[in-house]
Amino acid sequence: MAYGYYPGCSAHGTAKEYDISTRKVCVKLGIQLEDVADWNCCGASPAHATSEELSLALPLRNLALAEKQGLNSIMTTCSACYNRLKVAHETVKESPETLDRINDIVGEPYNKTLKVTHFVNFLSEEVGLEKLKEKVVKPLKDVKAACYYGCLLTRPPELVTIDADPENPTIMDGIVEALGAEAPDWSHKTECCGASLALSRTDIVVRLSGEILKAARFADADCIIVACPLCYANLDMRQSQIASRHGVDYSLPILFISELMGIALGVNYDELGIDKHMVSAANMLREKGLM
Amino acid sequence: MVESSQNDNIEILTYSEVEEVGGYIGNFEVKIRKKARLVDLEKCTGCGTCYQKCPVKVPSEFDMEMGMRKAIYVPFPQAVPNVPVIDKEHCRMFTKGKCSICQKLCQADAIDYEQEDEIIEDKFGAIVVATGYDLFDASVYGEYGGGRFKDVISGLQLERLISPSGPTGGHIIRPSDGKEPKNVVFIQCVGSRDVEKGRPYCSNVCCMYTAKHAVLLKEHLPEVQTNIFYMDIRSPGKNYEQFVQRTMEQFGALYIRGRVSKIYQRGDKLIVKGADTLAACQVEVEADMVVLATGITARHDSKEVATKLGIPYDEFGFFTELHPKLAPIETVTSGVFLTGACQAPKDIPDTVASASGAASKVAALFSSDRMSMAPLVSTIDTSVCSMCKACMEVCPYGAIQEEEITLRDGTKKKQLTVLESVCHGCGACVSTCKSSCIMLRGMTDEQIFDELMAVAQ
Amino acid sequence: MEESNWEPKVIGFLCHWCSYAGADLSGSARLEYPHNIRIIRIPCSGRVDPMFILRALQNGVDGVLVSGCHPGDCHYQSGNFHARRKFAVINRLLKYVGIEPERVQFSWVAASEGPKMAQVIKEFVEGVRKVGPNRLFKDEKKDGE
Amino acid sequence: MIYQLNANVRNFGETISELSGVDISTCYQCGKCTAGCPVVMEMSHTPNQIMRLIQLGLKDEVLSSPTPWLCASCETCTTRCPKEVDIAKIMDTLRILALKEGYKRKEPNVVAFNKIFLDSIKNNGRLQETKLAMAFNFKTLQFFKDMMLGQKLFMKGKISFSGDAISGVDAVKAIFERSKGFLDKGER
Amino acid sequence: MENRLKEEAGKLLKEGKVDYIVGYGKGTVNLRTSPLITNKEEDLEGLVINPFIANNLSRYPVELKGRVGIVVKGCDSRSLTSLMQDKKVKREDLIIFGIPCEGVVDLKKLAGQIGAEIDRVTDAEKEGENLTLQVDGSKKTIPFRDVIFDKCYGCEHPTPLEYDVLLGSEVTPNLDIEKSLEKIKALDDMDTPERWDYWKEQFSKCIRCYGCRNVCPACFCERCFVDVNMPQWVATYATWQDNLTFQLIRTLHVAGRCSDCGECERACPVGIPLRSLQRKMVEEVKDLFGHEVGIDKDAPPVFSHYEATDPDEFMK
Amino acid sequence: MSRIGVFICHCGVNISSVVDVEKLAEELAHEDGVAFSTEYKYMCSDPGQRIIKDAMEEHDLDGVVVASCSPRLHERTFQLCVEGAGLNRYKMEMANIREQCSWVHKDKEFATEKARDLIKMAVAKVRKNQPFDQLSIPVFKKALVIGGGIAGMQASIDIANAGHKVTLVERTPTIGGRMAQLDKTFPTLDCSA
Amino acid sequence: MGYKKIKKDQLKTLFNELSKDCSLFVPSGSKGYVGFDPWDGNSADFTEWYGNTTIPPKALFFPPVEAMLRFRKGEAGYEIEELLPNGRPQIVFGVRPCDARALKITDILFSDTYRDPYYLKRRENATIVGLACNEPCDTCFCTSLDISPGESQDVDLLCTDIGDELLMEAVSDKGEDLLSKMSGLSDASGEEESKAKQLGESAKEKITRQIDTSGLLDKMRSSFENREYWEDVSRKCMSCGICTYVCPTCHCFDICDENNKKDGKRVRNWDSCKFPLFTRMPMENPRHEKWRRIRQRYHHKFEYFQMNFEAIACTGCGRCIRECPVNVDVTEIIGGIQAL
Repeated sequence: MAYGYYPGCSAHGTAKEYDISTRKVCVKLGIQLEDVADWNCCGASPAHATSEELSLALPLRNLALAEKQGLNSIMTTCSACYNRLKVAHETVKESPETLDRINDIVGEPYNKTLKVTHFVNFLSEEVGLEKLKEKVVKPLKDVKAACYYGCLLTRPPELVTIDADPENPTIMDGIVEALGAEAPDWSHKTECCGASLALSRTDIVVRLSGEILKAARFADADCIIVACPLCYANLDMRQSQIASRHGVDYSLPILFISELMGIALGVNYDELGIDKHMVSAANMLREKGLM
Repeated sequence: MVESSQNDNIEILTYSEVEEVGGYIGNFEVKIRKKARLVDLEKCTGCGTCYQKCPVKVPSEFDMEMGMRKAIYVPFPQAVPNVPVIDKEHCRMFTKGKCSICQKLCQADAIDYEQEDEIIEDKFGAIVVATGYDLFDASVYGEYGGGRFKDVISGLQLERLISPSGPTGGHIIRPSDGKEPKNVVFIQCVGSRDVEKGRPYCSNVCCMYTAKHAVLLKEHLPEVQTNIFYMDIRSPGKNYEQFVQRTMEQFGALYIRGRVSKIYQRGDKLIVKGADTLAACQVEVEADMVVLATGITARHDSKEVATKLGIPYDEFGFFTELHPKLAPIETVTSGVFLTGACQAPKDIPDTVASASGAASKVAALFSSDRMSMAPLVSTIDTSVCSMCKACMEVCPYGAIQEEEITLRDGTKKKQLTVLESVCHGCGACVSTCKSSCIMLRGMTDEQIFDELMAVAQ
Repeated sequence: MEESNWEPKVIGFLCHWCSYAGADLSGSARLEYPHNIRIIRIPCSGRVDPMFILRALQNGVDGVLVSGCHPGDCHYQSGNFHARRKFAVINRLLKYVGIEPERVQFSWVAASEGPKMAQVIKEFVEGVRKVGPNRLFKDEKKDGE
Repeated sequence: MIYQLNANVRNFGETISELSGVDISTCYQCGKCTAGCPVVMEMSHTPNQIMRLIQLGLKDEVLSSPTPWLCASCETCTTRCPKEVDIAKIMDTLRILALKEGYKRKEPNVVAFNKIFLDSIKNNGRLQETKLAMAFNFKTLQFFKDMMLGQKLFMKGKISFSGDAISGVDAVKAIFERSKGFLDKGER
Repeated sequence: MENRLKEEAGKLLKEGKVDYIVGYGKGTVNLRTSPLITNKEEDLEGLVINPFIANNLSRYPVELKGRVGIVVKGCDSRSLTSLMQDKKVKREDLIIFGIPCEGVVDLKKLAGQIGAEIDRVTDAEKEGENLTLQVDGSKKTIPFRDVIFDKCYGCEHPTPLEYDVLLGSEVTPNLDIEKSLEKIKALDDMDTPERWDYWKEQFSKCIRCYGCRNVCPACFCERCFVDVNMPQWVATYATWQDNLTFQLIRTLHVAGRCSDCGECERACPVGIPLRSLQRKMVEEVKDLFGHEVGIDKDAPPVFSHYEATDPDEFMK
Repeated sequence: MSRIGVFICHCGVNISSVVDVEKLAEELAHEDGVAFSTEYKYMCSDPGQRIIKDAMEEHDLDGVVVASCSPRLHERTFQLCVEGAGLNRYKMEMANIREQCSWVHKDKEFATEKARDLIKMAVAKVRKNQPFDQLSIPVFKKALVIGGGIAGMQASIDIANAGHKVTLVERTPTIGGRMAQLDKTFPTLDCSA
Repeated sequence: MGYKKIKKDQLKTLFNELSKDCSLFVPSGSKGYVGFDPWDGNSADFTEWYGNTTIPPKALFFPPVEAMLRFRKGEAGYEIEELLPNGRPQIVFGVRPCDARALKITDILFSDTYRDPYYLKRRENATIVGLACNEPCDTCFCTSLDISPGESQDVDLLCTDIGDELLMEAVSDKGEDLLSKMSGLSDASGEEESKAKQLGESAKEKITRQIDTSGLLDKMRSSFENREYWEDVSRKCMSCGICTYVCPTCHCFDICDENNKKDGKRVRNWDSCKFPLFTRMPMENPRHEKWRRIRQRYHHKFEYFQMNFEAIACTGCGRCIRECPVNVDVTEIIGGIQAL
């Protein structure tokens, strides 16, 4: 049976490779993805900073569409999209009045039947670490991959968290370890990169992202694994700005979890879109004998 | 401790648990399970050979797992009674089926692996509940490492480090590398005043024990800097406030008003991210050790104890007194009294005071041979009873009994009767009797009906 | 009473050891709840005879609340367990004969649960208000003729 | 600074509580929100100060503070608050209220970004990152911002100038029309 | 069967093993049978067993002093067991003759089928799946299952569970639960006020003859709560309000004791569908506590004990 | 016909600020079976109890209803009060018009109406109250102390010193409890043993 | 005035007319049992199916529950309001001869030294229209008690079903009066008259159940002390009140006051000698044992009533036999006494 897939806006732009590699990996795992037809933007942070109703209505339209399409789950790779979809789903599940109100705004009824998941907990729950291990053809030996979760995958914990301990999530670490890599315990797993201020207050983002890179370097990581286009955008695309502002060039490759998986599962390097990154991972991969 | 062990009127049953409580004030019938110690209390001389030679090491509960004990052990050197106990869970005789080193070495022949639990039945006139408290388990604070950082310890763990009889012999060192800490952070209200963690109440003792820790730490390590994150300093006891002030003035503790949001490890240091709300800024401390002032919570098994004793408890599991102001020691079950932190977080002076209070309640109860009791019990109208005995079956006290009477014409008749002193007046029998032939004095059907009719119309 | 200014009249049978104390606690904490309830103190929820409930309804009371100690916490060890059996059956029977389920409510409220007591009363009175005045046992015609 | 408290001191707090559904009086000023906030050093008022100012009913002070606009919505504060106060939600509420009441923007870029972002969704159904960045730079008169980055992205094939619109644009537009709170009176 | 019963019963009386025999005799009205309670051997000739033995005799041993030999059908035997649980009769005081029962003819249903002819039936017998009747000298057959009591369709234990002598061989249940619960289902499907109006109307008919209570084997109280006057729970006279209250409380009292023998409804002279109340409670008690009436004579009555895991979801 | 006295307490202003006690006292005097009815600032005080006792004598009351706080608080007080005036203690009932009325309701009219009902209920009940003698039961003079921490030890010592037998039950192998784990105790920094 | 007749399909019109100025009761089975119910404007087909009612017509004059008076506590003691029947004329249509006789019997009782205003007021205002029995039930034994299923002097007007028509004969002045008010009647022929007589005769013959009343008074007296007999016949009785409540002559009642301090009412309701609490005294019940209660009922009907009022309080309607759940049969019991 097909799983509903919501790519999100960034998958069509700055995080194209996330989308590409996700689809490849799913093919490898024998998972059929079905895109939610005619999906719209989840509204991200500007929506809830502007109107509560808007921030619920935009994601709810997607959920309603998916439901209409006959899907019973919806999976997304973007943490921000996941956060918005999940919050909207949980909010209307709690309050029938809100559901009625937002349904009126959306114009498509949502019946609360969907299971909303993020790629990461989709992997660990629906696929399972054991199955993942079986599928590994190229174990990522000697790779120290620091898993970065960011805010939106873990907060607010009562609504969205994908892990039992929102302060020290390990779900991605488990996946990374299943691939054969080492996932070090490090301090900035859930620290904020400032995503929502990416364009408006780039200075803040550069500072916060710099601290994350610093912590990862401190943990001796070879790369940082992300599961969100926004985290990626800040950590990868702004690395040169960070270097000039902080005076330290970390040159730390930032990889999407799907890309790392792709490598381990034997997807051709070129098909994963890793070369689209600002900070090249080629050296690191070559060093570890993965390329 | 010693005083209570030497008093002739006191019988101490250690390693024992109350199994069942029956009866009522003045006449409780209690079953006590005396767990198998596997060491004969009478024979043991307390020489200590057994635990010196025992090959199994287990983290010591008494030392808050900061040190080790053996599978046969005395929790601490001054224990009363000073007789070891065998921990079946870890002892090789029980895990592997062989060893018996202690038995072989024991001169007094006190080791008995066959010993079994013993049930003691006894009668008591009053019960004092002094079951104490548990410390809040700080591992639910993921932001403080959730127990992952070795150098983030609880207050009681620090107590063991400071104690001369503790695992380090009173030498204060970091658990991770054994180095002396230079910069120590204390965080208060861990598991107290925290709605999110389900503990909205104040634990009463942490402000003061943290101040004490700061003082003791400074006394042991004159170079140390203590930083205390607090929300409010609660020091309403006698001489308490002066003590806190001395902690700041003479012992150089830095009090920072604000909570800590996150602790993370960087190298061998702990980075503590807190706030100083007075300065309206974030504070970052590079600490060697963090001490969490964990709060007091009800014992994990307090609800079972409460059920055994028939006393209520609050939403946190603390036992509820009869009235918060006017009867703070009594419970709804007459003859059962509360003392200490099983009732609410209490410090030592409060605990001692409440213990003496409970004792005086008991002494007052014992001052005469008989006591009067409310007569509001059930009575049976035997002339209309159909002897289905449903009332007997629902009575939790066995207060309804069958008796045989001789009628005037000499014939015998069986009928039911209520034992007045055994009946508690719950009325379960009354509502069970389909033909309304049982009446509860003071709360008859008619009275309740009249009350109802007084409003219905 | 006029329909327009009708106020529900509900009776609460509250166990002395828990719910009654809980209601006292609501009082000490000044937690407001609807004035419509009249509380009758009983020693234990096990004391409640189904007759009380039916007679109350028959005499025009709009709702009956019965509240005792949480299962396992009965001051008399097992009264509330016995009561619960009875209540379960009463509940089903009343529903079956067509008495609005909102009119009869059973609850567990401990002595420490002042806020819960207030909340239970509030929700209960609201429920009764929603179903309206108790006309169940009202006669269209006067009896006799 | 001196503030004067009058009998209406609680009005503002009650308004905020009502709008956000978060009880403002719950905050007991422990400062844990401030302690964990990633952007607190940019803020003129720390989060706990904002809470305090709301409690004190200092509406102007709060609504003209840049703090809500600097909030990154990372929800660290909400997650760790021992009193379960949803501070992030309050920040949202403050932003909406400030917009509605036309308070002077202390962080105009943030406001502009949000507006352009939402306009993009409103008109296309999805976000077009490139157009967003360009429109934003244009609006905020930072024509050369991230120019180098843009070039690189273009090279990597991540920038496209063609539209990515959906067929249900009208439905999305209708959502915008019907949603409450989407008011911007302009600056006061 | 009849002969064996007469023989065994005669032996019991003769040997003094019982003081009374309680069985069925021929009634004085066409087709009906009537309880035959006797301590005289010569009366035993009158004992009959046929498809018209409607009465539940289990109530009699409660009143009779001494040891009793009693004839019971499946449902009656469960009433009897329930009375043992309630300590109203002792097993050792009883010699139980069990009748494996394929159903009892409801004379009202039969009258509905053949009308006034019922008065002229001279002989009736169950032959296979049919009831064969002799009316005015001619033979008439009616499907047996069309004229038996509603309760019989739902009878899970047609063979008595507790007996000393089984008259005949065990009968396997022939269940048609749906048919048995037809009326209850119809009531369940009504909305709340409709149901109330229904019962209100039914109980306006009640004349408070207490037929339902007095024939009920589960109603064994020395004094019924209606006769209590401090407080006066229920008015002694018949208004529909008090009639309904009376019956509701009676229903609660017999809940967990009622074996769905249907005697209350059969006795009611004004045709109140009492079984729709009682049988409903049989279902509810089973659903709530997994309790089936009259299965285990050593088990405590359902309301004299409890389980910690009893249903709790209806409690707030 | 019973002769019941109704005594309504203001409890300072705890009750009287919400419930119109004067009106109630006036109205309830006309209630069936009520022979006397009055209100007073603090019924539980000495003068308050005096009012009850005097009224009992003057009006030959055979039942007393005190409308004040929760019976969980003062039932015994008033039981002893009426007993002191020669009436069996079980001929007294309380109407809880503070905890369950004035403290939880704001609307004066409704609260007064409710208080009236509560008092009427108590009057209805007390009419059927019967006098009972107290039961007398023996007391077994031995105490059980559960828990061997500081609280349990202190209680045991105090009871033992009063001359009674005590059994102290401790779950762990040693007495001492938490306190034995402490090094020194504030504010005196004594050792804890 | 002679015999009149009416087509059965005209009955509905007739009933509609009659019910304009008075309360008309006819047999009806709409409630699940047969009783005299107010004319509902619809079903006049009772002649086709109706043997006899379950609840006898006594319920119309002596209702199961009747509020006698209401009292209220006023300034000067209790104010009393008597609740007498409203006096509206009643017609009861379709009363069988046995029940008509039963009313005569209860008339004796209620108009003895104490004249019961409630009963009598209703009786005075009522016209009884009888209906002869063509098809008696197998429980009937009226012929043993001097009642004939085909004729009656106890009604005001007697109808006989002669096929498509009802034959009517006025028996009393009231009946005469009523007959004169009826429209749609036509004169009956002599043939029809004799057909009616013939039907009556054949009905009489159909009744086989009987009791022997000859010398019964003495037999009853002598059976009083025969405990064994009464114990034997009472053993299966369940002590319910069905036989007494469906009996057309049983007339025992209980009076109770229902009050709630300020006001209330006095209510009279049916009672039954079968109930253990019947006429219970403060300390003791005169008839605690079942056999004493059974004995009471039959002695009352066949002995005491006869002694006091020279009539047997039984009309052979057979209701008690038909409705008894355990088939206690009065003819069997009386037969047993005769055989003692």
